[in-house]
Amino acid sequence: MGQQFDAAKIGMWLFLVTEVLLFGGLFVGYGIMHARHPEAFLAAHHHLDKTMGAINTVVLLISSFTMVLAVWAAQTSKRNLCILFLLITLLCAGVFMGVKYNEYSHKFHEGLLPGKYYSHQGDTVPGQFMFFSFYFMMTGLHGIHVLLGMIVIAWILFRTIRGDFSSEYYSPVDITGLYWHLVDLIWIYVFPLMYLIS
Amino acid sequence: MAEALTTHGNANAAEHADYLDYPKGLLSWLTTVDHKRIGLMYMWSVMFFFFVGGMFALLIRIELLSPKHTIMTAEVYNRVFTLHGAIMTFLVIIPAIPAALGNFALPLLIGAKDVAFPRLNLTSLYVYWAGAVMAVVVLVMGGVDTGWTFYTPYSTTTGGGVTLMVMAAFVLGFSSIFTGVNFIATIHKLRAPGMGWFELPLFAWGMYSTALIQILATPVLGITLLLLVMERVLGVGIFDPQLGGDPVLFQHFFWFYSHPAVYIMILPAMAVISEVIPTFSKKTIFGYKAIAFSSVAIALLGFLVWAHHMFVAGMSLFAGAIFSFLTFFIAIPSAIKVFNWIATMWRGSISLDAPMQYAISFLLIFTIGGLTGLFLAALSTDVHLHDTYFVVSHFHYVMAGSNLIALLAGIHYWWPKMFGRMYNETLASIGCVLVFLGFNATFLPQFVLGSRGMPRRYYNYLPEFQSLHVASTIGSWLLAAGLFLILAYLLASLRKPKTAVANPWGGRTLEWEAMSPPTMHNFDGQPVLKHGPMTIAPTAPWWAWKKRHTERGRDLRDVSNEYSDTYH
Amino acid sequence: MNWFQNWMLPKAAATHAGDVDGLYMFIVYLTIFFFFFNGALIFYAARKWKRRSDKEVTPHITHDTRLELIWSIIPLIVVMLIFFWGFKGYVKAWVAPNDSIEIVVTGKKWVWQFEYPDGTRTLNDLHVPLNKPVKLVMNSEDVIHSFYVPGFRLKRDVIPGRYTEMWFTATEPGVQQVFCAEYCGKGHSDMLARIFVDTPEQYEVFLREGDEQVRKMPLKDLGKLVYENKGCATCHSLDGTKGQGPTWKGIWGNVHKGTDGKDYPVDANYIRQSILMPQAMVVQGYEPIMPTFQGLLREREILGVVEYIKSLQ
Amino acid sequence: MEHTAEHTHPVTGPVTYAKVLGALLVLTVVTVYASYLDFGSMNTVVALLIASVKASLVALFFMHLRHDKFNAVIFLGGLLFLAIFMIWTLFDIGTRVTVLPSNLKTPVQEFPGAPLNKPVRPQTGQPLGAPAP
Ligand code: HEA
Ligand code: HEA
Ligand code: HEC
Ligand code: CUA
Ligand SMILES: [Cu+2]
Repeated sequence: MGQQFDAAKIGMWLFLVTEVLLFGGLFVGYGIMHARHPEAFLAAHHHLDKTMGAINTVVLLISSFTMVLAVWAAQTSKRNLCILFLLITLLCAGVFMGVKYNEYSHKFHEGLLPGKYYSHQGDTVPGQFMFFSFYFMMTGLHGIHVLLGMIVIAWILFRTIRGDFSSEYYSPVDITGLYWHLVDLIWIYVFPLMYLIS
Repeated sequence: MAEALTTHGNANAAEHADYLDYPKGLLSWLTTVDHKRIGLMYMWSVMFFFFVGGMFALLIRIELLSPKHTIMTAEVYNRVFTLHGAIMTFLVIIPAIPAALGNFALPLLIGAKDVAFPRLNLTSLYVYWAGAVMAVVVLVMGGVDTGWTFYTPYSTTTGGGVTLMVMAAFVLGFSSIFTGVNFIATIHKLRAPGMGWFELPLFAWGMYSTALIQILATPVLGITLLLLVMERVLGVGIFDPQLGGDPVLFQHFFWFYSHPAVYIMILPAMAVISEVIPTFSKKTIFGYKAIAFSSVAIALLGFLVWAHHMFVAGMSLFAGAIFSFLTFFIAIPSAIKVFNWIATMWRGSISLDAPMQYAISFLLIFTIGGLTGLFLAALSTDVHLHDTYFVVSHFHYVMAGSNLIALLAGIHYWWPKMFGRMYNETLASIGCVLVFLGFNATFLPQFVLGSRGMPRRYYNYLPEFQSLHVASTIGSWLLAAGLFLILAYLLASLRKPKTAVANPWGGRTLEWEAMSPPTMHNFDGQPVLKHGPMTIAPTAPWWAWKKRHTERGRDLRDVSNEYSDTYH
Repeated sequence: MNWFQNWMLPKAAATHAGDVDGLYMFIVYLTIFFFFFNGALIFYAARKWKRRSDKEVTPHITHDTRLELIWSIIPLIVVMLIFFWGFKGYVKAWVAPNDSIEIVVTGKKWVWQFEYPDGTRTLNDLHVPLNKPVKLVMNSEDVIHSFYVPGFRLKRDVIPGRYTEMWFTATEPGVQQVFCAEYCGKGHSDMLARIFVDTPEQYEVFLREGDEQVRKMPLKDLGKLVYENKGCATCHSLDGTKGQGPTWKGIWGNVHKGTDGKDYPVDANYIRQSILMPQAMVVQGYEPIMPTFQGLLREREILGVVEYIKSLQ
Repeated sequence: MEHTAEHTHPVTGPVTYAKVLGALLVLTVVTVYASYLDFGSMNTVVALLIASVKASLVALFFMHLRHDKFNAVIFLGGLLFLAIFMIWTLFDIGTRVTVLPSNLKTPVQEFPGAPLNKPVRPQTGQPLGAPAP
């Protein structure tokens, strides 16, 4: 068992590395385009709502916290606590997606769409559309990861209720946790880069 | 299966039947998690696409028999070379050795029952098939005409199935990542007891280095291709100068993956050669650590040099100098390997069986292929040679010449282990010579063509280039003849009875301790390494093992008894 | 061994090409050397230590640090030599001398357009003087192309949205072939151009009277070319519509009223004056915005415009 | 579950996690607050520094990298290669010199084809309809 558990963990970390590089490529692209058109990016980011971003950051941080508690609960065979924490994690993820939905619909409404669909009126600085290209690509890819995370957590929740895990065997909870923390970790960078440019 | 039962006289069929026979049925193959079966399915898929890509290559060569229209129009030609390049890289050569031979041989070599994540392994195969199906759909829909490099802004403005093709490459990337994750975990966790890092077979070192690249570089290809799709679908602007983007940035993104990817292609080839040469020289590998470390060094250095593909792409002088400088360092570990292999042969007991013939072809061809890389790594000569047939010839020497010949070496080496049958060795020698001569006849003229100024991806060309093109085309037919011959005798051997012995070549790595073909669980019990394969004394018994093509694989216990008795 | 180099490479035709060829041939010989060296070792070993019996015992040799060092350090020295050699040549071909003639090159699917300092434009034919530095400033209108002159050992990508630069001093009179070396679609392999390396006299003639094509062209066609290439089309229409300037259709022989109130018959002299000194007489209803083309149009080209306008009835 | 792991590393408890969460929340407030201050060109650097501290907390505590040397090496390795990607790309992008033809009067426009921008003639960067130079 031990060997299997360790291997699974290594496997997960290797996968997380690929995720880091996947998002990293996007960050590199963002960084270079930002450096090329600083005024456009600065002007465009004012359309984002810092409060919303901050709320989502807090929500994700809390969900990370409850996730790690869920792992701890599984590790110490506290099944009911584990269920509770997983539920809160899911709830937070739901709130996150809700806020995102709200933000997106707001942007759509104003014509702040990516690329050639950008139709916002009254821009003073040219090129603001590119900021939104990155905004949607980065938050979109991140959002997909949140959704996938929710599905996996729901599955883990189901298995916990079924009673699959104990201090003898909790590897799936553990690696799901790792994945979820990475999703949080990426948001920790997306937040200042998107919402807090100055 | 019946045969297996009688041979062993054992009631438990599942335990002792070989993996080819049990369980039976197509479904059992499609749902298997056995690394050997997955490896074989990969191998057949790769061979199929090699055939498809090769047919495109022959079409290219026929078209180039004369300037202008020979058998196709410019539009068709552009699609043909794009599909040739894309199929050969993404569907053939990247999975060829790691996913096909690696899956089959790696767990056996390190004495494991399977890879670390068998189900992930099967997933990777299905992901590969999904990508392959997408590529085939593109092919049927009329193809793409961007070249395998998908340079923007051409690729974002041209019509056709570019988006789907790019998605296919994206999906194939995941298959490659899964294989990489699996191999690293396998090598870390599933080595036979007693097998330290420096007792790992060099094949495993090669696979490990390859997996590093697969994990670190492939995701960047993923995001690059995603950005390309976004550019096409949404017009996000990052690569589009009309929208304030930078088309050359795409090339950085692309080559950050695709340069390391060329080492995804060559490291496994080197891994195979590092197994074949000592076995057929009956001698311990020379400079084990040097070879092992140079594999890792090549993998890591490979990440620092990507922009040597962009010396004339409007890069800054500073960047050009740095990338050129760093590129040259890769020549050192490559040189170390080549000379260590040759030193391994020194004072050995060399038998020129088919795998060894391929290995020697590899050495000669890789020397040319690698050294011609130096023309391209040097700034001033690359300015002249970039995007000419010189580059085409360089990369065929390393991809087709080195990698595929190493693949053939590996297939011939492990064929008896895979299927329990021997191929016709006379035909194998003829095939090897044909491939070697045909290959050089095809691609040597292209060096001259390129140096004289013939650009690549040219449908039409100046009449003065024709004679060399004709020579190259004739060479390609010789090469094709060789490959068809090889395919024929390999397939023919499958109709013979399973008579290969466990260790036909006198190899000294663990896979030869398993039966030919191995059982589902590879070994009876867990093999334990008392002495690393590299530290065993030259008097070790298997130097004296006979090739016994007639005898069905013996019981493992007999083999290991003989092994330990004689040795101690 | 000169035949060998002449077979491998086209004739060097620019100042720095010799250096490139030197390095090129050096690596060629290096490759040939290592091919035969390695080949010889392999075949020697395979013959000398061919397996004679299955009982053969081989010596147990694992490594030799001295040898490892030798075959790391020698290649290291060789490749560093190659790096510096290549770098030197690259830098030399990087910065153009200040006195070079600047020519603006525009690549588009699938033609090359050259614009000379005097505003002359040519398509797919570039004239340069012998032994004078020439700088090409290049830009693309659509996708990436690449300007490749094998005889000069030069190549540089031509990129949309950005200018790239390259320079040379041609040392061989005659014609140099230009290829497009970056894949750009259907016409990629036909996107060719020629560089005519002219002697000073030939170049003089070219500057004064245009290239051979222009010199031989019927006047009317030349006028059309001027209309398309010199920017007349931005202001003057051919179909009677009013642009920023008056149309050219049917004006020949008319009488036009100037802002000074006088009448001007549209004849050869009038057209010549309108081109060279547009402000001297401004047609009523138009702004005096037409720039002068003094020094930008050759005599024969002005005659061409006259003929062309004459033909537009 | 691996026994050795349980004995060598004590299971980190909820109290520690709560402290870490507290720190993360405080840092979030700090970074939002900092975005209203002006550090000149250091703005982004400050924001990224704070983000990195937060990320390290998550990785070290929530992801247990504190006790997991091996996987920490894997993860840092990944970051190293991301850094290589970024820096090596900047070798080019950051050191390019802009080349312009000497007779070009108007500079090349930045977003010639972008939405809400007038289309321009690509070669000279001038808006279409204006007289040629
Ligand atoms: C298997 C794949 C593979 C391998 C292994 C290599 C290996 C190398 N490649 Fe190649 N390369 C490609 C595949 C590969 N390449 C492809 C596909 C392209 C083109 C892609 C495209 O544009 O479509 C390309 C293009 C390419 C370019 C860009 C050319 C251009 O477009 O202008 C360059 C430039 O530096 C280059 C350099 C090198 C170098 C220095 C090595 C080195 O690793 C070689 C090292 C090996 C040796 C040096 C030989 C062994 C040593 C000895 C025998 C000892 C003696 C040695 C010395 C004295 C030095 N390659
Ligand atoms: C693995 C990579 C690989 C391989 C093996 C090959 C193999 C061959 N290639 Fe290819 N080639 C590329 C990768 C490869 N190529 C790439 C990446 C490009 C660039 C594309 C671009 O510009 O975008 C290219 C471009 C390219 C060009 C340049 C086109 C141009 O620029 O206009 C040419 C021209 O001659 C060519 C020819 C050939 C030939 C004759 C072979 C021959 O070696 C093929 C021989 C094979 C067969 C005849 C098939 C027979 C096979 C079987 C019967 C199956 C049996 C199986 C077993 C025995 C295992 N290739
Ligand atoms: C910037 C816009 C512009 C360009 C470019 C331009 N013109 Fe004109 N042109 C005018 C205007 C405005 C007038 C009318 C006012 C005037 O006569 O100056 C005019 C008048 C003329 C006339 C007199 C026509 C008449 O009806 O009386 C001729 C002939 C002429 N241009 C020739 C040329 C030629 C040849 C070129 C190109 C080599 C050229 N123009 C380029 C703006 C332009
Ligand atoms: Cu223009 Cu190729
Ligand atoms: Cu490369």
